[in-house]
Formats: sequence, structure tokens, C-alpha cells
Amino acid sequence: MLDKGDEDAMMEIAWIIPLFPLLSFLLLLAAGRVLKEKSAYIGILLTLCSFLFSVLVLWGRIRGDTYKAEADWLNIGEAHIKAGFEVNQLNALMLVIVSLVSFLVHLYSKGYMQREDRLPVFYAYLGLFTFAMLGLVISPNLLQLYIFWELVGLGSFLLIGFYFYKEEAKAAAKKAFIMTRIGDVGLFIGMILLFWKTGSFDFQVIFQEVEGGGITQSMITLTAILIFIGAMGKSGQFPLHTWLPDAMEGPTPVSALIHAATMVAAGVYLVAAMYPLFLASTSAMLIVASIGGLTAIFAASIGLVQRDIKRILAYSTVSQLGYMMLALGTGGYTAGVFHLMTHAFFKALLFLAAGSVIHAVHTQDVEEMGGLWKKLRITGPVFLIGTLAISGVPLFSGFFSKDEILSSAWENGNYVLFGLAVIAAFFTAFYMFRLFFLVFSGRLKKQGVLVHESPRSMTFPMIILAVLAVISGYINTPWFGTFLGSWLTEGNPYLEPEHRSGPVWIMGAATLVSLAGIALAYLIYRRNSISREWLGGEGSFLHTVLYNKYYVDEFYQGTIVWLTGFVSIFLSYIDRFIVEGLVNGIAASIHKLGRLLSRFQTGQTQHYGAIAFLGLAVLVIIFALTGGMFG
Amino acid sequence: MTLSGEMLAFTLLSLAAIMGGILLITLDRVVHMVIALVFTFISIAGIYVMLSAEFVAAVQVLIYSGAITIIMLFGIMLTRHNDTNQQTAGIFRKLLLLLGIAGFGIAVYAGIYQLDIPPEETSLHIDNTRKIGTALYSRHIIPFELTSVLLLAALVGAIILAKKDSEKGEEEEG
Amino acid sequence: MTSIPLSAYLVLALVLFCIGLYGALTKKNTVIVLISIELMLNAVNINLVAFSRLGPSPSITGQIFSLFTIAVAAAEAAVGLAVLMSLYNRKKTVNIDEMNSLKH
Amino acid sequence: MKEVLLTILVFSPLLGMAALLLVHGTQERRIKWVGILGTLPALSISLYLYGHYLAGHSLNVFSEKAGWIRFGDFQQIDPKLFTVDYELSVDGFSLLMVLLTTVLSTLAAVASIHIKKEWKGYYLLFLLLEIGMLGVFLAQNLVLFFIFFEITLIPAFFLIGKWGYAQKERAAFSFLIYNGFGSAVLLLVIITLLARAGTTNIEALKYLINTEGVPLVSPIPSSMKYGMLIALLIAFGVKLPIFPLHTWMLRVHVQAPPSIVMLHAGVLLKIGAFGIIRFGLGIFPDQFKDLSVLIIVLGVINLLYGAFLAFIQQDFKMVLAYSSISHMGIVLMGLGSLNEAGLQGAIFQVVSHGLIAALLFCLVGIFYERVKTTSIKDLGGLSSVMPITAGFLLASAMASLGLPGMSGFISEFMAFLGLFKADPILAAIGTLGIILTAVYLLRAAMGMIFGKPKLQVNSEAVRDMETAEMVPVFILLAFIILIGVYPAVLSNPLADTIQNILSGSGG
Repeated sequence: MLDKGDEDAMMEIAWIIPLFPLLSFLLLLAAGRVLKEKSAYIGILLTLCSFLFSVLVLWGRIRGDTYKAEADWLNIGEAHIKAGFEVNQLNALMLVIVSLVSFLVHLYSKGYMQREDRLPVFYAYLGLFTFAMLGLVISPNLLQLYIFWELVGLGSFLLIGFYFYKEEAKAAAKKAFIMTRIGDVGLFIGMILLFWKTGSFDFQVIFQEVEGGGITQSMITLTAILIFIGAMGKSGQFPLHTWLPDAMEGPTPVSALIHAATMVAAGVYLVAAMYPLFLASTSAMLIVASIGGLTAIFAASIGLVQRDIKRILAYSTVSQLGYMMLALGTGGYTAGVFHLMTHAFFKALLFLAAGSVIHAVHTQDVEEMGGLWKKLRITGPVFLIGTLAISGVPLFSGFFSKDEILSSAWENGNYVLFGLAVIAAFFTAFYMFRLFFLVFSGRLKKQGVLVHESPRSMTFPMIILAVLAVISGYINTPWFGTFLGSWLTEGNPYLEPEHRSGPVWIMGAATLVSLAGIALAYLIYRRNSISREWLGGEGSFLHTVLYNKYYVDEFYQGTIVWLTGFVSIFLSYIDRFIVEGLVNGIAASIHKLGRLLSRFQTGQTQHYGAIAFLGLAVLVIIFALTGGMFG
Repeated sequence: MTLSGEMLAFTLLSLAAIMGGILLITLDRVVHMVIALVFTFISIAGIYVMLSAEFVAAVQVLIYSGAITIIMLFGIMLTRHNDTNQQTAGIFRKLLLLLGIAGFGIAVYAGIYQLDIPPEETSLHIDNTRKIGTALYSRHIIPFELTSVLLLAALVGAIILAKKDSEKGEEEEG
Repeated sequence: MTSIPLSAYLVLALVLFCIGLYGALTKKNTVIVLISIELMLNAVNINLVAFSRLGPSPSITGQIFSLFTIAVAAAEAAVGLAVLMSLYNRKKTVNIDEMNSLKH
Repeated sequence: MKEVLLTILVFSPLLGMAALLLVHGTQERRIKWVGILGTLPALSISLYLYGHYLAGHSLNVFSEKAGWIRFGDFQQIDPKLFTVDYELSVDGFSLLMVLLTTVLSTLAAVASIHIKKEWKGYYLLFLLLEIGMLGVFLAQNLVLFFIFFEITLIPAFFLIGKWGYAQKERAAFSFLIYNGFGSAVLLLVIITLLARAGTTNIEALKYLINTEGVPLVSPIPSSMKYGMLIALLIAFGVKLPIFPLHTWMLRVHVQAPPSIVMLHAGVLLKIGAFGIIRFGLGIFPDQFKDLSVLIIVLGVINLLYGAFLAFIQQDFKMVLAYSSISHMGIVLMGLGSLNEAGLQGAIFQVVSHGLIAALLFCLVGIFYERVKTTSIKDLGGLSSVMPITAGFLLASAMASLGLPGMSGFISEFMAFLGLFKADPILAAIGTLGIILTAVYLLRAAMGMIFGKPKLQVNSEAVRDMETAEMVPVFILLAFIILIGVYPAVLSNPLADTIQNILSGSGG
């Protein structure tokens, strides 16, 4: 048994965790050209260090108490803005999730990116991203969180645009940066408003002020919504979701790390970290829940018809994030965080497995795949595990977390949202198994390609994640005890320990719904006993709308982008013709005046003299008449 | 204001000076004009004497009445002018100028009229030249030396200006 | 002690100055223009000397100044005439109206 | 030594100029070395000053003063009346500006290795320009300030007009005419103040103008104070530049040689901000307070106007020019908010934009040297041919769009922090600028860096950055990140200055 001092010592060194990946970033940036493929080992090793320390810190936090350390960073007059780190339950958990997934992705990339010339750059970017993400989760105040929040966005931007020569990657990276930045501005404003209302960026101070009634109710709602806008941008919530599917242009490990497990979950994390603020405003909660529910069903419905394997997973991610928001919005703090964790594992798994598939067949179109089950003896089963977990099949982790969310929505009493969640669960099961059957069952469609299983550095992370995707659910079950829930809320004055057992029928219903989805997918795509066109095939209105993602992109293109361009061109005409024209007009008239006056330049000295003298005379006369300046 | 001897002297001298000036602008022949101006210069020297500035008066006679007048006469002669001066300036400009000068004069006169400086006792007339010499070689030594540089420059400049062109003129002629 | 007021000298100087000015601006013969300028300088000298004797704080400086003026005027007359000579050699005229080659 | 250190600092480039005169005009390498070395004395003295400050000593020991010009004789009334002394002094704010100047001068001198002709004249003017810039920040009275201010104009005019690109003459004349106009307006204010208050010393003016019942030579009515403040805003607004006085600056940015634009965007434009803070806000704090909303509105207009226009430019240099306008809007917004955060943000923005603009133009110089174009359309795929340059370019674009961890974010954050306190509505409108900044910078930077290499870029002759070129780039980026990570390097020296300014405005 460790004594108190040791536990603190464990947490005191939490600041070092983000520094390993930063070191990796700097090292690879400086020496990447020399190290070449060896740089992968540096990245892997340093992230492993991070992971080990994270486990230590988590252990320390389970044993000990919340630890916080900070120092002055910036003084603005009387206000001292601090920087530091904090280890509480949520942070410690996130540290482990992030560093673990990051480590596995580093490892996986060794195999996946083998032939890439710019491997050091890739690992450097991964390091930067991991640094930012780890920094984000240990931030004790909003400003620091915002800083890392943006850096995470930078990492994501760089990695999406890793294949810089591809026009799609370029557009996707730009879109990702700008869309998330729109959300960030919301967070930025919310943060500043909170600062002026509470006098601090510190989470605890803000919560105390909120609790103590130091802020008006409308201001709480406003700031909560603004902060939620930030979360929407990062977590790809409707209507700021369009960047996330496009972000799949990046290398697949990146999609697994950033656009499934960690960064996109940062929005959920933010809402969870600011939870007391949201709790103080029912309307903000309702908005969070509604946006979450809407996004869940909206993205799931798009996922039904997509053909690109990564895009299907991306829409699934958006939908699952909506789920988490729904959970948080309906008061299910534990449910949201729990699903965040399980989702991180199984979605990372799915992406890595998808990467393995792509690695094997060199296409992303699911219609061109098929019959890979026999070829990919490891990828296939782990993919199946992931699919089962996300579909909410009992005994897999997704089942427990989804159940939590459904009960929380039910208990909240908002039955519309509950209905949405159930339908989304059905959709999820359906499109995930559609994907599974299309890829792995049937005949091998692509001929002439040597399909082979991926190297061990790729399969190993998948196996680990598969194990986690199964077992991680058991830390918070209605059967064996809600360890996670009680630990997360323990000692937190703003959160009540949850005893969410919910009606038992919810669990049964959820199981039924997902099994129904699976069954339907089986019948359509495996058995072909139901025609694929029974609800409208390709070319039908419904299919077209869904396939084109409800035309949201086109809508933005036609309104906001167009408007910006229009304003710009309009202003450029103002600039060119009015501002510049005015100046040119003045210049031209002066020129004309000069022409006119040059007629007086007769070359006659006496004329000049006479004119100069007459001027003098007039001045002197005026002086004499007015009495002069000092008169 | 009583009619003292000093007053009389001042009146005569200033009348002579102004007469000389008026003759300058009314006479036709250029040489006559210069001669008229000599009167003015000499009268001004007299005025200086009245202002207890004997040395300046002496210099005035030497430089203006002597040197400058002679130079001007040389100038006139060397330019071989048909020495009547035909004035061709436009009547309009002349009128305008007269008007301007009159206005200027009146304005300045108004200023002079308002001026009231009580005369103070001075000892300038005692050892005037010595005082000038002392001042010139002590307090004003630098401007004094600079003046000599200026004069030298003017000397050289005048020679070069006159010489070069005459040579060129010869070449052109030749 | 003098009985002539300062303003009498100043008025005399003013009159001479105005005459010189008129001459300088209307006469066509360059030599006369130069002479008129000398007259103006003389008028200024009268002022200097008058102020040195009858001004607010009488001192020798005014006389010194007038000496400098005379020296500079002499230099000016010499250079002016030299310029005039060289111009005359080129243009064969001393008429100021015809000296306008610096016109734009 | 300490009593004349500032004078030595200001005039130390003369040493380099003298050395340059001894070098023959054809010895290119030697001239460049001498030119670069000529900027070092000033750099080391300013670093010494900063070290002196860090060690906790007062900067007042460096103040110096000598009698200089005396208008009329008023000994019996007040010996200081109508006198203009030669007085230099340094405080936290001017220390930062001097550091910015010396650092950028040295780096720009290094970046000037791309200059193709008449190196001697170039470096002579360059060093003269540095004298002017240093003097501007250290002068303690308006007349001295004005003289140094004018000293900057003349070398800049020639540097732009002689070593620039195709339309350099036009750019140089625009520069001179606009700035001359600004100077004229400034001179009017200075003369009025001298005539009415009898002094141009900044501290004395602060006291004389803002204290009730102090006898002035002739009283200054309140309307005249407003007039003078607006005149100052116009005079410095030309420099900053404030919309609609900005068109000259576009031409200069595009036509001047990049190394001069480094100094121009980095330091010369900042004189405008410096002047508004020192003189506008310093001497007329109450009037400034009344006009603060106007200033914020101008700031928001600058921010959005510049951003929108930068969005559609085809030339990268034009994008940067409009982005300068946009970023200067943030300075105005911070100033207008009239609280610690805003003011600090404005000053941070001055320094930070100085560094970032210099960095960007340094990079422009480097890749223009190789690909001979700055048109975004013609470029593309720089990453494949010049990965290091492209990486730095992306980093500086990120710095410019206010990425946290870099100096731009700190200033933007503080300016908005101040503005949200002063005027939340305008601030909310202003945040639109944050998004737009990201949009236009990414559009421009990614258009050049990403994508397939275009024809012009693909030639064999294109090499990546050389070590000598990397030095300034690297140093600038290091400064930008340093400020972004540890802003106290700037905020500590500024604390007193800001207190001083704000106590003047009574809030």
C-alpha cells in the first residue's frame, strides 16, 4: 500500500506526459532527414513513455485525491492568468485513453506508412497532435484548454493535409481547420465572457461563481451555448459536421487517432469538463441534448448509403458523438464519459481494421470489396468485434455504454430524444453490418490483386484494441457495479453519484433493436433475400438525398461561401474605385492645378519678384490691419 | 520738434537721398541714373554721421560711392549699351506694383508710427572706430573671417565667370 | 543727444526701400536693376544703424552688421556683374526680359 | 557612459555607414558583411538595455538631456518656455520597440543578401533608416520625434524607389506623398502645442494639458484638443494604416524589396501605433476616451475590410498587405477598449505583427528569389520542391492567423479580452475577423504550399532554403514562439507603461 506522498508524487509528474510527444515532434522535425525510417521508433518509444506515465497517474488518482499545480503565466493589470495542470478523475481517465490510443496508432503506422518517404514528418505531426491532446486534457483552466484546443486542430489539419499534393486532401484540411475555427470562436467568446463575469478562467472558480449565483441565468445559458458551439465544431455536431467525413482524406491511422478516438471526443470532453455550468442552465442542456440527438440520427441516416469505407465510419463517428452529447444533455454525465471511452476503443479499432483492409485491397469503395474474411484472418475477426461493440450487442462494451445513454434519455423524460436514440441505434447496427457483410462476406470481387494480411506491427494494436473493445464495458455495468460512475462523481460537489439502473426493459429493447438492425443487414447483404432496392434504390429521391449528405455542403457553398466572396468582391470595388479613386482624383486635380499654375512661370525674374513682393505686401497689410499675431 | 541745426541737416540729407532715388527711376540715360545714385549714397553717409557711425559713413563713401558705382559704370560701358534705357514694362504691372508698394509703405509706416522707443544715452560716438575694431576682432571674429572667405569666393567666381565665357566667345568667333 | 526721432530715420529708409523696390521690379536694364537692389540694401543699412543708435538697447552690433552688409553687397555686385558680362557675351543683350532661358 | 548610451545606441549605425564608405562599391561580399555588422552595435546595446531591465534596475538612468533649441528669450518667466531640448529616454514600451527595431534591422540586413545592385548605397540608406527608427522610439519631445520621423521617410523612399520591383517608382511616390501628408498634419499639431503650451516635452505636455488651472501660454479650448487628437489619428493613421488611408501601403508591400518590407511592415508601420499610444492616448487621454467608440469601430472596419479583401487577392504579397491592414485593426480595437487587457493586447499586437510580418516577407523574398513569382495561381506544391521553406511558410501563416502558442494569439486574445469588457457587441462582430483571417490565410498559404507542383515551380533550378537564409527565419520564428509560450517577456516591461497611460485617462 502506498502512502499519500507517493500518490501525489505520481501525479506531480503528470506535466511530463505531454512533453514526451513534444520532444518526439521537435526531435523528428530537426533530425527527421537523418533518421529516416528509424524515426518511427522514436515516436513509438516516446509515446509509450507517455502511456506508462499516464497509467501511473491514473493509478495515483484512483488511490489519492485531485492534484493541481499552477503558476502565473500572464499578468494583465491586476488579473493573473495561470498555467498549470490538474489531475482529476476525468483528466486521468482521458490521459490513459489518449496516450494508449496514440501509442497503438504510432505502432500501427509503422506498418501502414512503411513505404512513405515522409515518414519522419508523419511521426512528427503525430507527436505534435498527441502533445496537444494530452495538454488539453490536463488543462486546469479554460484558456489553457483553448490553447491546446487550437493546437489539436493544427495537428489534425496537418495530418489531414499530409498528402499535400492531393487536391482533396488540401480542401479537406482547409475545411477542417475553418469549420472547427468557427466553433472555436464560440468557445473564445464564451471563455472571455466567463472571465469578465467570474474574474478567472479556472474551472473551479467558474463553477463556484455559477453555484454561488454570481452570474445571471441568461449569462450562464449564453456562455454555455457559446462553449457548446466550440464543442460542436470539434466534435462534428450538426451543422458544423461536414468537415469530419472529408477529413478521411488523411492517412487511416490518423483517422483512427484523431477523427475517431481523441480529438473529436474533445468536444464531449469539454462539455463534460464544464458540466456544472451546463447543469445550471436547463435550456443549455436541452440544446446540447437536441443537437446531439439530431446529429446522431442525421449522421446515421447518411451512413446508410455511403460507399467509401472510411466515410461510413466517419458518419458513424459523427453519429456516436451525437449520442454522447445526447447523454450529457440529458444529465447522463457518466453515460457520456463512459461512451466516450468505449467508443474510443472500438472506433479506433474499426478504423485501424479498415486501414488494414485498405492496405490489403488498395481501394476504399465497399462495393469493390468482398470475401475478405478468409484472406484476412486477423483483421476480419477484430473488425467483427468492433462492429458488434458499436452495434450494442450484449456483452460487448458498446452495449453497456449505449444502455446507459438510453436510460439517461428515458429518465430525463424527453421521449422524442429517446425515440431518436433508439432509431439511431437501429441505423447504427444496420449500416455497420452492411459494411461488414459487404467487405468480408461473399466472393472476392477484386481480381488480380494479391490480398495479404498486414504485418504484425499493424495487427498487434488491433488485437489490443479488440480486447479493450470487449472488456472495457465491464467497469460500469448494472450487473457488476457502476465502478466508473461512482468513481467519476466521487468528491465532486457539482455531480451527484448516479444510480442509473433504468427500467430493465430498456436494455432488452436496445438489444432487440440492434439485433433487428443486424438481421436486416444480414438479410439484404448476405442472404440477398430482401432486395436492396426495397426502400428505394440508387437514383431514387431518398437515396440521392442521403448519398449527397442532405446537400449541406452545397448549401454552405451556395450561401456562406458565396456571400463571403460577394462581400469581398464588392469591397474590392470600393477599394479600387472609391478609396483609390478618391485619392487618384485628388492627385489628378493637383496635377491639373499645377499645369494651370505653371503658366505663371514666365521665366521673367521681375514677374516672379513682383508676385512675391505683392504677396508680401498683402501679408503685411493684413498684419497691419489685424494688429498682428502678438498684438 | 524745433528747427535745430541737426534737424536741418537731417532734412537736407534725406531730401537729397530721396531726390537721388527718384532721379534714378525717372532719368532716361543709364549713366545719369548712376550719377544720381551717387548723391543718394553720399547723403546716406551723412545720415550715418548723424547717427554717430563715422566709420560706417566712411565705408559707405568708399565702397558705395566709390567702388560699386565705378563697377556699375564699367558694367554699363563694357556692355556697350545704347545708354538710353527704354522702359517696356507693362503699364498694368507698373500700376499694380505702385499700388502694392504704396500699400506696403503705408502698412510699414503704420508700424513705424506706432513704434515708440525712448532714446537712451549712448557712448557710441566716442571712439567709434576703435569700438568697431574691438567688436569685429573679438565677438564677431568668426563672421568677419567668413566674410573674407566670401569675398575671396566672390573674387574667384567673378573672374572665372567673366573669363571662361569670354574665351568661349572667342572660340566661337574664331 | 539727438533730437531726431527714430521714426524719421525709419521713414527715410522706408521711402528709399520702396524706390529701390520699384526700380528693381520695373527697370529693363539689368545694371539698373542691380543698382536698385543696392539702394534697397542701403535702406536696410540705415535701419540697422538707426536701431544701433536709437533702438531699445543701443549697441555697436548694428553698425557691425551694416559693415557686413556692405561687404556682402560688394561681393554681390561683383558677381552680379560678372554674370551679366558672361550673359552679355552670349546673348548680346542686357535686357532682363530676354533672359528667360530657365523657363520650363 | 550610461548618460550617453542612448545617443550611442541611436547613432551607432553611423559607424557602419562610415565603414561602408571605405569599401569599394564593387566588393559585394564585403559590403554585405559590413552592412550586417553595422547593425550589430545597436542590437547589442539594446540587448544590454533589456538585460539591465531584467536585472531589475531602473531604466531612468539612461535618460539624457541637453539644451538644444531656444525660441526667444523667456528666462525671466520660465527658463523652459519655448525651448526644445535634445532629450532621449527609454521606458518599457520604447525598450520593446527598440528591441524590435534592432532585431529586425539585423535580420533584414541578413535577408538583404538578395539585393542585386548598388549594395553600397543600399546599405548606407538602410543604416540611415535604422537611425531614424531608433530615434523615433527614444525621443522624448515632439520636435525630436518629428525629426527622426522624417529621417525614416527619406531612406525608405529611396530604398523602395530604387531597389523595388516593376512599379517601384510609383510605390515610392505614393509612400512619400501619403506619409508627407501625415507628417504635415503631425507638424501642425506639434507647432500648435509648442505655441500654446510652450513645450513639446511629452511628460510636460501630459501634465500641462490634463491638469486644470495650469497657466498655458495661451489656453487650449476643448474643441481644439479634439481637433488635435483627430489630427494625430490622421497623421499616424496614414502610417498604421487606418482605412481609408491605406492604399499607399499596398503598393509599398508589393513593390518594395522584401527585406525593406520586413522593416516597413515590421517597424515603420508600428510607428503609427506607437504614436497613437504615446501621443494620442498619452497627451489627450480624456478626449481619447470620448472617441474610443469611434476608434473601436475603425478597428473593426480595418479588421473586416482587410480580411475580406485579402480573401480575393491573387498575389500573395497583396494578401499579406491586406492582412497587415486587418491586423492593425486589432491594435485599434485594443486601444479603443481602454483597459489593461486591451492596451496590452494592442501593444503585443504591434510587436507580434512586426515579427510575423517580417517573417512572412523574409520568406516571400526567399521563394521569390527562386520561382520569380508571388502569384498564388502560378504557385502550388511548394512543399514538394522546397519542403523547408514551405514548412516555415505554413508556420508563419499559422502564427499570423493567431494560432495559440505563437505571439499572434496572445495579442489577439488580450485585445478581444479588453474589447469584450468595453463593448461586447462590437467585439462579437470583430470575432468574425478571427474566422476570416483563418480563411484567407489558409486559402493563400495552402494555394502555394499544397497541391500539385505547377510548371514554374517544377524546374530543376529550384533549391530549398540555404543556411544563411534560414538564420533570420529561424530567429524570428523562435521569437514568435517565445512570446506565444511565455508572454511575460513582453508583459512585464509593459506593466508600468500601461499603468502610466491608463492612470492618465482616469480608468
